[in-house]
Amino acid sequence: EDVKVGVIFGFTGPLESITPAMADGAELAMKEVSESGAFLDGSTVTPVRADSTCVDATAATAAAERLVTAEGVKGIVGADCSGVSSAVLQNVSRPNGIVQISPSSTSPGLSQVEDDGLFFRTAPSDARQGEVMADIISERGITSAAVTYTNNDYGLGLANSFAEAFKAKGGEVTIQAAHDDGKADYSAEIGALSSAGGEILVVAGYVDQGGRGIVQGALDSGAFDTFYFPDGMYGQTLLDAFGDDIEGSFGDLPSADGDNANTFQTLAKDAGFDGTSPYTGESYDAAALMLLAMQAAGSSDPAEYKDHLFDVANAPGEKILPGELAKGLQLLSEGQDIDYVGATGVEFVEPGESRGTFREYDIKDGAFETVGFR
Amino acid sequence: MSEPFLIGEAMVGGYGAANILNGCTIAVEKGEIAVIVGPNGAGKSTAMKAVFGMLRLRGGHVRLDGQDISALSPQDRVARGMAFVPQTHNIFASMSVEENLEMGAFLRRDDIRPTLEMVYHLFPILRDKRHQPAGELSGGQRQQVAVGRALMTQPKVLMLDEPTAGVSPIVMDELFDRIIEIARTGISILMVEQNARQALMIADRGYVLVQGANRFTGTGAELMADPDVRRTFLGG
Amino acid sequence: MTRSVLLFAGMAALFVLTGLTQSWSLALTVLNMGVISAIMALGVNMQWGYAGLFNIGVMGFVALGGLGVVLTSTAPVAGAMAAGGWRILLALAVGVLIVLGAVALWRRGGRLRAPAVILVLVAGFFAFRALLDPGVAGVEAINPTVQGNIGGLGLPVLLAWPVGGLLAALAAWGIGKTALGLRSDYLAIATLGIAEIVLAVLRNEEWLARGVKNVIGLPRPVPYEVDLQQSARFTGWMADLGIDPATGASLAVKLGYLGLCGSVLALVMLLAELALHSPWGRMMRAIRDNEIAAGAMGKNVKHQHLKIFIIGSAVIGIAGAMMTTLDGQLTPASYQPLRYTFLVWVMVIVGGSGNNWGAMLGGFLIWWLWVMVEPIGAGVLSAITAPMSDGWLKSHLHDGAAHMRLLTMGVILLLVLRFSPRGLIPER
Amino acid sequence: MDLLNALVAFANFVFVPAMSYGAQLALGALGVTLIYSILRFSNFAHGDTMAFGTMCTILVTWGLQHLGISLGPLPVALLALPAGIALTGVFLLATDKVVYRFYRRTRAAPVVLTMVSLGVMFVMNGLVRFIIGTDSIDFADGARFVVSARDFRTATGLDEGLAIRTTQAITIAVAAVAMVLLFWFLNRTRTGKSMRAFSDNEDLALLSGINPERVVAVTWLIVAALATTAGTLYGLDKSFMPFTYFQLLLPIFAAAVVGGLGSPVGAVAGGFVIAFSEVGVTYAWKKIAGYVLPESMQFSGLGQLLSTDYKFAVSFAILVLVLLFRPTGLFRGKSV
Amino acid sequence: MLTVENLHRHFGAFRAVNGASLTVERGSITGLIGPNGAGKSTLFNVIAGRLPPTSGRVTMDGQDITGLPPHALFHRGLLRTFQIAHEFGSMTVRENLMMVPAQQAGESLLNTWFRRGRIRAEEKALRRKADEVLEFLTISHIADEKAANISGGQKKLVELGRTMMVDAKIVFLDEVGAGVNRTLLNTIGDAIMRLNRERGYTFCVIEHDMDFIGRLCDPVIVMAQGEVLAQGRPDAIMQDEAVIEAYLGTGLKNKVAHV
Ligand SMILES: Nc1ncnc2c1ncn2[C@@H]1O[C@H](COP(=O)(O)OP(=O)(O)OP(=O)(O)O)[C@@H](O)[C@H]1O
Ligand SMILES: Nc1ncnc2c1ncn2[C@@H]1O[C@H](COP(=O)(O)OP(=O)(O)OP(=O)(O)O)[C@@H](O)[C@H]1O
Ligand SMILES: [Mg+2]
Ligand SMILES: [Mg+2]
Repeated sequence: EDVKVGVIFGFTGPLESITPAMADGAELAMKEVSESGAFLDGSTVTPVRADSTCVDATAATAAAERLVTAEGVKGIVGADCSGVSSAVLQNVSRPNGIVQISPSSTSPGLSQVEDDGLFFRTAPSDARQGEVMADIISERGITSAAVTYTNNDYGLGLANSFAEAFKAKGGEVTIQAAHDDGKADYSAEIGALSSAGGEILVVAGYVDQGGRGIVQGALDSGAFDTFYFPDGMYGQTLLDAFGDDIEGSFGDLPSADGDNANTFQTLAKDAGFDGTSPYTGESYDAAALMLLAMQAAGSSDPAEYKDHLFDVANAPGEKILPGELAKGLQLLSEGQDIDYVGATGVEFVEPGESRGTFREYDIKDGAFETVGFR
Repeated sequence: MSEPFLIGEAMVGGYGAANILNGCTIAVEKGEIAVIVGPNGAGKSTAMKAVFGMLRLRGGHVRLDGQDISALSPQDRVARGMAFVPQTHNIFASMSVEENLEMGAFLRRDDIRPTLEMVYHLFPILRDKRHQPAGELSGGQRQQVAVGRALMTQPKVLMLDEPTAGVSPIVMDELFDRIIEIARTGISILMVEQNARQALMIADRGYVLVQGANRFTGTGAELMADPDVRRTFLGG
Repeated sequence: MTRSVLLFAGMAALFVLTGLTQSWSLALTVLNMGVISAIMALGVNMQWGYAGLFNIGVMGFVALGGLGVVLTSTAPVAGAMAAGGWRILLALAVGVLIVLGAVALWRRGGRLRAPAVILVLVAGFFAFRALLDPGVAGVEAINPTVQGNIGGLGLPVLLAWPVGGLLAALAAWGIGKTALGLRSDYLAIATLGIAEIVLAVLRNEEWLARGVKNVIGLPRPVPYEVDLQQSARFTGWMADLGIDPATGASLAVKLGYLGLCGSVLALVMLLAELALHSPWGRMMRAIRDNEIAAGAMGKNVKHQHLKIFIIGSAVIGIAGAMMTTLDGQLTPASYQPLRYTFLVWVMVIVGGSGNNWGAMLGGFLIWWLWVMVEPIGAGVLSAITAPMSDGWLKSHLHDGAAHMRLLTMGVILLLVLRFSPRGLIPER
Repeated sequence: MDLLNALVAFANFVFVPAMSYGAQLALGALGVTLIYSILRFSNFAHGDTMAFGTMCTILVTWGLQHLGISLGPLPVALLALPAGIALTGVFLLATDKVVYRFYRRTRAAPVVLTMVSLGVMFVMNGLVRFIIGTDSIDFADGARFVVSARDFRTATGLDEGLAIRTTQAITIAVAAVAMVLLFWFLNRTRTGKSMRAFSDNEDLALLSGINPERVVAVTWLIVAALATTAGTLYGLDKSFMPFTYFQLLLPIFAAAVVGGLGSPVGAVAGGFVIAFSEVGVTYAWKKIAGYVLPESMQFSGLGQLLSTDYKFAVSFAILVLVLLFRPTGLFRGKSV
Repeated sequence: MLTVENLHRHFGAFRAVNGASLTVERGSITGLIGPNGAGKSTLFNVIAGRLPPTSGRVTMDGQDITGLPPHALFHRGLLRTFQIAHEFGSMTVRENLMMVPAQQAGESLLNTWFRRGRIRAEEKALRRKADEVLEFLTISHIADEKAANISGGQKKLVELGRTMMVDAKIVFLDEVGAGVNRTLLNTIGDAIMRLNRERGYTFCVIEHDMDFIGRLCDPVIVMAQGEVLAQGRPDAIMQDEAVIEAYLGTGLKNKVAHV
């Protein structure tokens, strides 16, 4: 059998510069599974890409509809932006009973949506990350921070939950200024941020998008020199772009304990893409989990395997690290239990989203240096 | 009889499927003035456009100085020494009066100042308004700009489509005077006129065009003398 | 005439082909949105094709239509009015009064009017904010992950369609009153600007419709597929017809939408055609051709412009509400000028501006293309690369496959415009 | 001292950024305005033309950097610029031949040409991404700053720093020169006047012996130069990402329109209007108030009229206001 | 019937109309002549509401109509033609005429949806009327031609034809004659006289054709440099030294005689 899995990301549109790596991440897992030969009696997996455009819900719906009804995919990895994710879920996945795992839709609102148990996400909801950020920052003795966030549900959600948690710990958020991605100029935001002041600048944005413009402007004008970078800002590009200038800044990202992230990055490098680009690990995990669940159910029918996602993602069972999918498949076919850890340390909590383990890092000598896990 | 300097011979053509010109012939000798008259919509302007190459002919030829120029583009005809003032849209509305005149001399490489002076002398009002956008001028003033632009070309053949429409009598007199003078320097003038009686008075040759075909042809005086022509085409 | 019939037949064939080669579900999905696009195109055609008004703020009206759905059909948020809703309404009313006052002051003239107006506006702005901000804070504090807005009226969602049209019409009235004196591209950029302002409000005022946090799970005018699949009666029918119940449910829902949207399209089309082919249409064309002469011939150009601008915008607003209903959610981030303004314009121009049938055909065709260029483009690309030997170029091209979508769109658009520069079904 | 600090803060966060952003917009708007005035349509492909030009320049820059060439404090991309312009020029001329000329011949309405340019935009959009990808690309080298904030602080002993980037300085200078040149070219030179004549009345231009194909070709070449320069300078200052260039289109158009379409001076003025309104109106005055106001008058908030969320909306609102009082833009543009 | 008092219209520093005062008597055919750029068309434009005056007053039947918009003046019975033809290019010549009458039932949207019958009847009458006018102007054969595609002179005729579609009180004709065949112009002149005599139209006519003016108009007003230079009976005006110098010139005929 050849199992088709849909990969629906915004290959054109505002996120077009990070989605190719995400898709590569998801497809890496599929390739690994296909090549293992252990998947569903030697079945193979074929990815089918479709363009969510990130913003156009209607076009995304049509694209997903095509994947499901014309291409006959058994599951969907995606979509990327929360808006299109929920449109695809409501208009395509639910009506057709297809499992959908999003690697990057972090909007807290999605936790409450009706999904008939079909919708999962390997990215933690923003609510939790905000608390982690507040912890990290206040533990370093910082009491005032300016926040800028990308003006979408991810950025806003993160900024809000951080601000709330930070205030609860006695910190002061001097300003919360949104920035739009893909805009030509961020001087206005930088002016406002600098005027408001603060010991650090928290940049809840995307490294290839507005977030980068903001950091650039803040550095150039001398407004800030220490930054906090949550997951969307993590990536090799950040170091490449700013090098020494962001020495001493720090941040966090969802990641498993140990060296799993590094393992994944090596895998990615071998496959020819950048594993540090935002949400690539999550995408890998999303695809891997979907396929492992199929294996556990012994079927690629969504109605059957949707109930196995929790089993494969959570303890008890043998821990499965990135690159060990063959082992996982093998164990499952032997009827054993596994606990998929993957690139980001996925652990599902109700209603089907990653609880989130976060790695705290420093930027030191032009490299990311892990401080600890939370 | 030797062939006229410029001739549009047995021209057939139109804008859409239907023909507007049905085999009319128009010619002018060197240094002569030829005037075309006729009712509205007879095809006078169309004939002028055809001679100037702004309309594809379905039949007939245009010859200049013995050479067939039917295939040339309007631009190339300008280079051959033809100049044309269309009936409508005959100025560059957003450009100043002086720039309009300069554009008339676009292909010339010599000193254009004397010609410019000549035009200003002919139409004094234009000197006063030379830095004003031509689109802001009064109807008659625009007409003067249009004729001035054509004069700037220093053409061998000057084609004018109703140059005096909207022009006040005093300027019209001046204009006709000047046209006679120009013709005397050896330039051929081909014009359409509704102020037909004045125009025919100075014309060496007159054409009455009706429905795209020649109805009457003769010297200006002959046409003026023909009571039929006078009554039906010249307003009595 | 035969040409238009042929073109519409061709269009229908495209959809049937989609159904046969891809899936009927997809064909219907595309068709439904095609119907809505056609209505949008008709709205723009009224403004541009009839009256020559260059409105490129289409996106704003579409979004307002969507807002109408949220405000009409979502369930009321408990306690929102008490927590600050009334205060917000009061602030808005005060805001309107301040603006009206400033306008009145300006009209009265006098040498000091400019500073006076500025003073009133600045002072008014602070008063407005002082009133508004606490209200907003109160409302936004209510269960922010899923609510945090003032909520809707909980009315049937079909009612939201005219409401969406009404909101758009109101906005159009305001815009028309101020900006319709502008000509061509200046009007265009002004409407574009106003659309951006509408969007900015929609994205940033969370109390209104949750801003970028999106409103999802809007009520539907048709049953849910899941419910149909569980209904014994429905599965029975499907069994009789020999259709898989999941597919059947999905088709049934889409046909339901098609019925609703199709009726709206038919009604709009009927009214538009009746109006266009009557002295009213003649008057509009006269105004479009030459405003000055039309004025001198006794037509009140300003008034007619305002009227058609409002009507066209209302039609766009209705379509916007329909689209939001079809999507089942309001996501302000999705309102991008390229998609909701320029694409609709492409529909009108490609179809044939000034001609209702043309605009409608353009709506169907361009939307179909917009969705289908992705597989077409990918297909073209693999056809191109198939004979290539493996290597750098081939893999490079493959990586770019996603961009074939826009590239194909561009090429097809250019081809269509090349062979019918005045539109597929031009104005007669 | 405090007053100086306030001034420097204002310069650093409002004046200098707005000036350079304004100049960036102005350069783009000059291209838009030129096409509008000569070829009489709004060219939606301009943002992508800028992206295309920048891409060409980047490719050449990479080549030069590979060869180890450097320009000292100036970015190498400036050296690659002429080549980029040439490539873009060739591409635009080809586009004109294949696409636009047909519509010119058939006298299509401006709006049809605008839609055609949308088609061209899609194509260029795809091409650029095919060739160079979607990632953000940094190709600036040389000295980043003329004056950096830190140096300024140490040199003056003020609390506030003032940063002026090399690219900002270059952009402002280039925009000014380009405006003057273009104005001079259109209004004083024979070719320039013939271009205006052509745009005014094509038939009559023909009758004056003006070669329309030449006029069009020259227009596209100038547009190529303007777009490539604008795109490259912008890319040097920020970074090159195709999507952003598409997004630049709206503010660029806004600038060209408030200034008055068809007017080079207007394009530049429009660029500054948009830039200053974006940066200025949402500025938080708290810091400056902290320097100049006495303790008792300090305000608790940020001193911000509107949050930065509204910066785009504000700049458009100002644009609409300007148009209400000046219906064809600040410098009386034209309308087709 | 219509009086203009001390009217000014300036363009920047230039005074196109510079304190003109004049009266158009009810039932007259008043001629307005003057050199190019005298301000005649500008005066018309101010009267007809196209341009706001810089200062001054226009009254019609004793009511102040200064600065009223053109469509309002149309409804008061003031019609005008344009010196440079303003046709509705994408409409047929017949439609150009049919659109003119005001208060057409079919111009209300609701009527177009619910009262098709009434519209049809009205249209029929309008069509007949338009065809009559076209017949009169000798351009019936181009009734179905797009107005953009007709000859310059024909456009002028359409321009005139529009004023014949309704019962006007006062009609301002700005050089209807320019570009119109002289034989036809004579017919038009007759028509103007007939409308004037039989239907009581008042006319104010700008024209450079002195034959036409002489035959038709009484009185004749001469403008120069934005002011009224002279006023009187046509024959008197044509003898007036100032007018000859500013406007008429010594005449072509004398000169040609010398050639
Ligand atoms: N928009 C404008 N801006 C500047 N000057 C103008 C404008 N319109 C007209 N003028 C000037 O006003 C003067 C009067 O123009 P007007 O059109 O009224 O003349 P006229 O008497 O109708 O002449 P003609 O007999 O040539 O039609 C002219 O000198 C003209 O240049
Ligand atoms: N652009 C065009 N497209 C189609 N038909 C046209 C076009 N221009 C003119 N015609 C038609 O061609 C015929 C002749 O027009 P033309 O302009 O040659 O007349 P004319 O003799 O110059 O008349 P006038 O004295 O009124 O200027 C007219 O019946 C007119 O309707
Ligand atoms: Mg003619
Ligand atoms: Mg006049």
